[in-house]
Amino acid sequence: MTAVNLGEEIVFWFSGGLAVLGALGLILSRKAVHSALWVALTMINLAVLYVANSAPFLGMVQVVVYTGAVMMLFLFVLMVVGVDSSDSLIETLKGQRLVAIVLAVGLAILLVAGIGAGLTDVVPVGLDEANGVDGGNVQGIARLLFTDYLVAFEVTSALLITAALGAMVLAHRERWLPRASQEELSKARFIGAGHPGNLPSSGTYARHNAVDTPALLPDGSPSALSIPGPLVARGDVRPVDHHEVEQIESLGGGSK
Amino acid sequence: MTPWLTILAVVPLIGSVLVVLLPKSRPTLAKQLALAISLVTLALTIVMALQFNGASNEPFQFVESYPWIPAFGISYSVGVDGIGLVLIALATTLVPIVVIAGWRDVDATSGGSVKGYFALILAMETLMIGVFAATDVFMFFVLFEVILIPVYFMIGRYGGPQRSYAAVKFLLYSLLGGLFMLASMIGLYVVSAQVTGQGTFDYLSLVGLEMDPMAEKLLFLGFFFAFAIKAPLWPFHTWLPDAASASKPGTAVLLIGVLDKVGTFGMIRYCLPIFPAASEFYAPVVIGMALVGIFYGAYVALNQNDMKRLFAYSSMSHFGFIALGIFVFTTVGQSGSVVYMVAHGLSTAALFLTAGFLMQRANESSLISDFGGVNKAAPVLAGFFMFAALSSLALPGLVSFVGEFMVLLGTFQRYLFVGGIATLGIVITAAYVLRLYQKTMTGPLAPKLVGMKDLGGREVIALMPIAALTLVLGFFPAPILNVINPAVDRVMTTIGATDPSPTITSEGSGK
Amino acid sequence: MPAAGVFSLIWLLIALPLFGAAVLLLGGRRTNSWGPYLGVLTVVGSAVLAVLMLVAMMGHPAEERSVGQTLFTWVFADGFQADMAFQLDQLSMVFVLLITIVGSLIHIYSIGYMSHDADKRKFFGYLNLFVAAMLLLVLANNYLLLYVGWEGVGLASYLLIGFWQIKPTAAAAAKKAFIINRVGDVGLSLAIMVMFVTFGSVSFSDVFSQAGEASEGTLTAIGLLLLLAACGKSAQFPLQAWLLDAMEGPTPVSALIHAATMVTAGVYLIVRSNAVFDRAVWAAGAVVLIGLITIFMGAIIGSAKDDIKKSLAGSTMSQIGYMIFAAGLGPIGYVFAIFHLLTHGVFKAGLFLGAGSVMHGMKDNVNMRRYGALRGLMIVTFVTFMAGYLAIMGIPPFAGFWSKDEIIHAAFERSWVIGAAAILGAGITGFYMTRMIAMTFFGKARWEDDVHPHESPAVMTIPLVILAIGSTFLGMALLFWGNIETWLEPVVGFSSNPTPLSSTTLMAITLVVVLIGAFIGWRQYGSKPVPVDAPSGNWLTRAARRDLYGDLVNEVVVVRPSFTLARWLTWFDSSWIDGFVNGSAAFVGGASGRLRRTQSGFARSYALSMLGGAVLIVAALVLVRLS
Amino acid sequence: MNSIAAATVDVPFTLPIVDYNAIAPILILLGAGVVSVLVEALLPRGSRRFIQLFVVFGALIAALVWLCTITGVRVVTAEGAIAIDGPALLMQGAILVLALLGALLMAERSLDPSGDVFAARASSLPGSEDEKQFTARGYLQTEVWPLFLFAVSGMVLFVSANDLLLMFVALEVMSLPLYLLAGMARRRRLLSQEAALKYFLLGAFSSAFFIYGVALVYGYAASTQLPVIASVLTAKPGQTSLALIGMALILVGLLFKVAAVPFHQWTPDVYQGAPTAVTGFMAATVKIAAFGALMRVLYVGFGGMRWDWVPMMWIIAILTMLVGSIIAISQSDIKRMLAYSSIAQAGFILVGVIAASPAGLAGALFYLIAYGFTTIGAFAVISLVRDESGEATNLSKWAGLGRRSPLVGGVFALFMLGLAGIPLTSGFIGKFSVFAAAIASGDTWLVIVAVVASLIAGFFYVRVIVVMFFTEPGPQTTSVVVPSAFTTIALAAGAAVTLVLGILPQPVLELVSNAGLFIR
Amino acid sequence: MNPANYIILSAILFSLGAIGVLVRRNAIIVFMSVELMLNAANLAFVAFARMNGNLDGQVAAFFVMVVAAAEVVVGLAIIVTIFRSRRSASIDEPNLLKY
Repeated sequence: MTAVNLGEEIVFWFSGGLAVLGALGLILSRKAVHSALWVALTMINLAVLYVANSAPFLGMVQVVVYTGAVMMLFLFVLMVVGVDSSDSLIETLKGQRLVAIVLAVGLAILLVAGIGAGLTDVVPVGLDEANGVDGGNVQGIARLLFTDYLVAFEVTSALLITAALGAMVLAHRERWLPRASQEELSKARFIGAGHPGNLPSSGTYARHNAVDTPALLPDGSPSALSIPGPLVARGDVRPVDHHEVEQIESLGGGSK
Repeated sequence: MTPWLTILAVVPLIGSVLVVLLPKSRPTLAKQLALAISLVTLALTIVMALQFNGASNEPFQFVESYPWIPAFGISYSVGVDGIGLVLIALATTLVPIVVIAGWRDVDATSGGSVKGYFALILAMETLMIGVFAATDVFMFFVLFEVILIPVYFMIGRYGGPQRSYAAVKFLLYSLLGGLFMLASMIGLYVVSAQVTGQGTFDYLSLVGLEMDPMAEKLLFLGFFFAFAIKAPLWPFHTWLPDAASASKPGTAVLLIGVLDKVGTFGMIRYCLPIFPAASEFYAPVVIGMALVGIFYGAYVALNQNDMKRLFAYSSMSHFGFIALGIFVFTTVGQSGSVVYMVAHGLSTAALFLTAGFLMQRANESSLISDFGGVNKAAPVLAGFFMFAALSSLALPGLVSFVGEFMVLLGTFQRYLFVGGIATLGIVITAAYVLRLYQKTMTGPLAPKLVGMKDLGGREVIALMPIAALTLVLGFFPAPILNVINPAVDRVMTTIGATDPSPTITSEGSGK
Repeated sequence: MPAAGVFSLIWLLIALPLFGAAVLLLGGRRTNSWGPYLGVLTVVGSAVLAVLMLVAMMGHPAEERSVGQTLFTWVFADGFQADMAFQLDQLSMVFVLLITIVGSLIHIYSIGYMSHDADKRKFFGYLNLFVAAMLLLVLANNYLLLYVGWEGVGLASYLLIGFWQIKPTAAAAAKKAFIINRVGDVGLSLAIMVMFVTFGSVSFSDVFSQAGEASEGTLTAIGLLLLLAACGKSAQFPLQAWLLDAMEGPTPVSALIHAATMVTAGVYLIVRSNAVFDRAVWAAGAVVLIGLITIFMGAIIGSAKDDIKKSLAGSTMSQIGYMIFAAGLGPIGYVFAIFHLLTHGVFKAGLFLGAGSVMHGMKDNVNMRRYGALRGLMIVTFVTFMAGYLAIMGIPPFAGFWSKDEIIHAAFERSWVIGAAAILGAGITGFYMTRMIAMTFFGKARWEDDVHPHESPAVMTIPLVILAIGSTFLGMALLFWGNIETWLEPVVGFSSNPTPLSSTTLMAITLVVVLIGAFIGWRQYGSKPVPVDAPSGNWLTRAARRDLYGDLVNEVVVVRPSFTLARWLTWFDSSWIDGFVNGSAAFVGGASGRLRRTQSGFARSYALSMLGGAVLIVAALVLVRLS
Repeated sequence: MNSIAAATVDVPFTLPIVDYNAIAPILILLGAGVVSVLVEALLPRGSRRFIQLFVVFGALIAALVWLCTITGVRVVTAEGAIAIDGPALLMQGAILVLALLGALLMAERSLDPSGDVFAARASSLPGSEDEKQFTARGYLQTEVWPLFLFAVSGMVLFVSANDLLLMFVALEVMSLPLYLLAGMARRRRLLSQEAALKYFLLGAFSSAFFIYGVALVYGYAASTQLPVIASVLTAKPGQTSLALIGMALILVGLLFKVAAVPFHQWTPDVYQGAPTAVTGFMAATVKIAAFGALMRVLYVGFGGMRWDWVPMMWIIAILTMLVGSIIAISQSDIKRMLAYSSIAQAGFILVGVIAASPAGLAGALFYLIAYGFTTIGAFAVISLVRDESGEATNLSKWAGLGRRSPLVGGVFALFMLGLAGIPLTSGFIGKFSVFAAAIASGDTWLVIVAVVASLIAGFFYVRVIVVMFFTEPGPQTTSVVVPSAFTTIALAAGAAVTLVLGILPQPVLELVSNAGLFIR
Repeated sequence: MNPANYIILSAILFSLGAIGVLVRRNAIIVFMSVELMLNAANLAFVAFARMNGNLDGQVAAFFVMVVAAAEVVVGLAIIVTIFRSRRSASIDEPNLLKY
């Protein structure tokens, strides 16, 4: 499979188009989960393109590792951090979006121009020969992995260990007490001076749901419970705009 | 052969370390030790100077050389010619005087560490000796730069209210010059590598190096810039008034009296012999700067209400004379410049120390308007003040006159009008110096000063040697001239300059 | 001739008073009691030595009377050399005598005059310093060493004018004297430099022996520069302004320095440099002109001042004007310039000391309008003062007659115009001196209530008497017994030209003019009561009272512009030069403040700049390559 | 170099040739990392710290010792993936020694009353009860040690990677643990976590550029091995636009690591937020590793395109020097200031890199070594100055420090002077070496810009001295804590090297010049 | 069809990934965009491998995948940590370190 035939061309335009579509979806989706799904689309289509490029092994790996494992991990974490946390698409940094797009388009143009200049009239050598040497694509890759790329291959193990270790260190919540039973927990909640229910989230009068904005109690005063300890300790709490509270109150009919 | 110069430099260094190691609770011991060390150094200097052979044909004496960083052709090389010798002698003479004069400048209550101050003085002495003795350009540069650090601490830590600003300004200004010199010095090294195949920093190998005229001019500028800042020449002088007014008198003496001489020393030692053609090319510019500086400094001094700033501007004016003498390329002018360096060191010391004693008696105020009528209350102090003032205005019979007149003569010899104009400077000098004396020492006693004491024994002991040297060398400058003249002749030969001969020559003239 | 015998002690002439000065100034309070006597002794010692040398010198034939002594090489470099060396010749000799003898008398006088001053030790120290410097000035064998003495006397003058520096006026006067003298010194410096570049040497012998080979332009330049120097030191126009203020100093100082010796250094300089002036006609002409102008300026000022010392100071200016004038006349005048210098030194010292004696009795009041009728109370002073009075007016046979007459004679030898001017000057002298005598010793007493005039003690009057004797006989002694003309001729040369009028006629005319002046003075001040408060007077009087606006001119032309320039430069220094330095620091600081804002804390904006950087790098590489 | 020969299916598998002797230091570190992980997994909590320290120091020292035995080795091994040459050995040695010092700092536990520099449990919520409890119980996050070892092995591999792909892997091995370590500070944990996030995201972004660049270069040269790329470049001089763009993108990735403008902005935030010990370690070693890789890529791989990359690097060097120096002036946090300083220093080193001559390489190596020791020492001092809330990094709290603790103040002043390049400190010789190389290569104007930047940089170094020595101490609680032997040794070593390299640099200068060039 | 089209596609995806990094604020999406950029690189590797006729490119892509996987784990761990202490996954919110 040295030259590009019509079938491949169709595959290219179809899968390539979908891949770009997925990339655009990643950028444009309001919800993170949607973005993740769009990326998954891109990756599956890339897998197709790999196969089309004489890389069946990589195509499979792409599906299994990327779409299967990596993207699932992403989704998983997205669930943890809140599925519904939809991202506002209003840009807060001045000019960021415009400049970003201009620069990225510029980069694309430069790359395309450079590639165009560098790859005029290239006849692909094709991988038939290379794949054939060891009796197949997988064998070929395997041979390379254990010869030329032996060190890299071995060293990636360090990478994986690091990853595992990092996940453990940062995400694993160790206990310093034996796990409390549900009974104990409910008792503790009501007997102790703590807050029996959920901690207040940003309330009726909230204009902002950032972590440093206190929830407002019905009387308009801020709730100390609604702010994470470190922020309080650092004095990084956004003050309550009482003027605004009154304004909202008056909108709501002014009844107290 | 005894490694005189190394010994000379190491003794104060060891002293400095010892002083630092003394317990904090024994400030007096630190002072005594510092004094002893500095006196030993002075004694060693005298012993060494007596062995100096003025008639020798060697460019340098007491030469030592050991490889230091062979990778760059850098060696630890020291040696002195007459110019280096007298400047080293100046430094080692002034240090004990400064120690004595500064006996009470620092005490633990004023927030400074006593031993620190004296250790810094001794460290400075080492570096000053080194900088005048170095015959390796790299080594010279290193010392030239490192010496900033003790001065920086002496100003910044022990100075007056504006000390931080002044110290930083001093350091950065000097660093700027130093960095350009560094670039030039590297350039010189590269040139030497291209010319001789083996890069070197050895002074004698660099003298007479053939180089591209354009490169020579550029390299000259780097060196000159550093020296012009250090000296300081107009218009690179504005760090000096700030540094002077923020310094303790002792610091100011060492800074202006000795350290700034490195600038003019550098011009005559490095700029001229290494870059003769460029020196000649830029001489008109330098002479212009010097001339402007002479009058500019004097006029600004005329309008100062702060004694230390006045001295600083006056020094700038004097440095104008020194630079002038160097860049007119006459034997008389260059000899005069060297004499002037020594003289200026002495007169600066006298001025700053006397003013310092005066200020101690007036709550450290250095404002001229705070004084008046001191002569009545403290005649000895006023007498020394007068002497210092006269030394500053180059009264004939004092060594500053010898220097100044030779500079003017040498200038006049080469450039009639420049010499003529520069001579007018002596009037303005007299005007600001005497105005200062009149305002501070004469008239009715200022109310603040009622009950002030005259100079005590220690203070007189500090000032006496300066006065004596100023006077003795004024009438008998031969000890300096004897060693300077051969060195200056060598410089003149190196740069290929000849003195203009008198319009009338006959057997009866000349010597 | 090398120094031998007593001449090997030339250095001692200077060393003695110098030693005295050193002991007195360094010794501190310990010398309070005996110090003044040491001061007197050292000067007297020098005087004795000088007399011995004179005797020795007279024992030599005229051409061998110049003695040199070289101590050591002083300033030297390749091609330049100035020795610490002395030259005692006939010219120096007369100066040495004048300085040491008059100096001794004034020292002695000062013992009395300064007896109540707490700082008299210092006073004597300064006086000794002055004598040493003055001797160095006249004994130096080269211009550079002369310069040392030249500024040395300036320094002593500065110190002594400001001796009572607790008075701000005294301090200011001292400073003024020094600075104006410095202007003159510039002239001397430059003259020395021109000599060096021309002759390659600054010693008298080299310069004079080669003077003939130099171009006239060079010699004129040297001459004019020397004249500038002389103007400064001798208070000649236009550098005259300091002398009147210098009267702030104690009276013996005025007598010694500002009348008898130092102010005549200019005359010495010109006469000493006769080899130059003889060949520089224009320079000599300028000397004559300056002398003439000053004769009249001094005389006019002297006629209007009510301060007895300032009046005498004006007179001094005028008389030195005569000397300068004479020196400018060339070989016909040099000798008489020196002659007048000597007689003037003596009688003017006497007059000043007399004035001091009067002041001593009048509680230091110097206003002549508060004097009057003192002749009966201060008989010695009066008599000695009269001797000086007659001498300065040039009444025969007093000293001034001989010397001034010779100058007028010499002036006529040059031209009758300047001769007539000289005679007119003599007439004004008669006027102001008579005015002084009349106001001080005659008329009615106009003393203030608490003043009780009395004669001064013997230690003061004895010098007065000696000086009065000198005033009376010195002229005749020098002229007839001393043969001043032949004595000085080997050094300065001498010649005489025929005059349009006979010398007797000239003498008579001069006398008549002087007497007319004296008569006018008497009519004005002797025969009429003198008002205690000065009448406003005519414009000339008003101008003269303000020193003919000399200070005003200096103020407007020099001082104020200088200070304006100084202020402007200070402003320039702080706002422009330092402003540039601090401005560049501020600029970098400002740039820092703005640049750090780019570090917004937003990771995305960091990423943006990374992308920007990447695009730029790629673009640069690709575009450079593709273009 | 491609080992795939034209052969049949039956071609026997030939073992790759690996010079284990030459890469033993790398292997020792990797092995130690694995052991370290096992220690975490298997040993009881109480004994871990001691064992971990033993493993870490043992591994570092063993690697160093091994390194000393192979100083003469110049070999390309592992089928062309690894080049052990003079510069690589030198930088490996430097990284190891500095890592040793960094480990000393990280092991310090007598400064903070509650434990070492890392959070008791990085996973606990800042300010939570969990955190308090873990702290009170004296928990230590000993997992930092395997991470540390992996980071070091990544660096050591990075400087000798001769294959862009291996370089990429090594880059990640080096970076990932550092991202994690940056986020584990005991105090000011929010800042620390923020630093980790920024470092990670931007680091990942930059490595994307790097790998894309590798891809393009691969497209051009059909290989990722630097010597092959170089020979292909000479073989087909036209048609290089792919290589050009690829190189540019690779440079983006590497310049990010060396903190060159405009890829520098992570530096201040990360340096400030990360635990000071980690910052010191990172500042010293990553700089060496990144410059090592950068120089290898530029000299070995793209030496033939020198005239393409030199002008670009000129601009980057100038920007880096100026921007770093200028912004540092207005910093009030001392860690942040040192971060900007490290940017400026990167610019100075780039001056040496641009010289592209043996002298330039030697100069840059010297500068890196000098800078590494000085900067790690400086951060060690910062870790000593504390008030009740932890390290007092605000400059205003350092007022009068030099008067109260002259020794610590003096040592810090020495480091500042060293960084400012005052003679008789290592920084001066470093500057001298790179400037000399640059002028010899004709980059005079670059040196003049560098000189101006040095002056600007001088200002803020000097200002620290002003604050420490010339300012009256205010009424505050900042004090200098007396450290244990760990920090003391690191500090002393930093100070000693700063001085010795300033006064007697000859041995090290010989070392760097004898290291010779990168082998191809 | 020119095989260079694959590379052009990869360039476009790379640029889109870059845009994603720059314009999205959710840290996870930003990170996904980085992954997209890595994938673009992989596509380039694979396509180049075919053009050059050796398998090194495919191996490279393989390594990139491994690295990306490890990176994802570490990155997500960091993001989770941040989220836990700030209750936000926006990368604009951690903005204490600046200037």
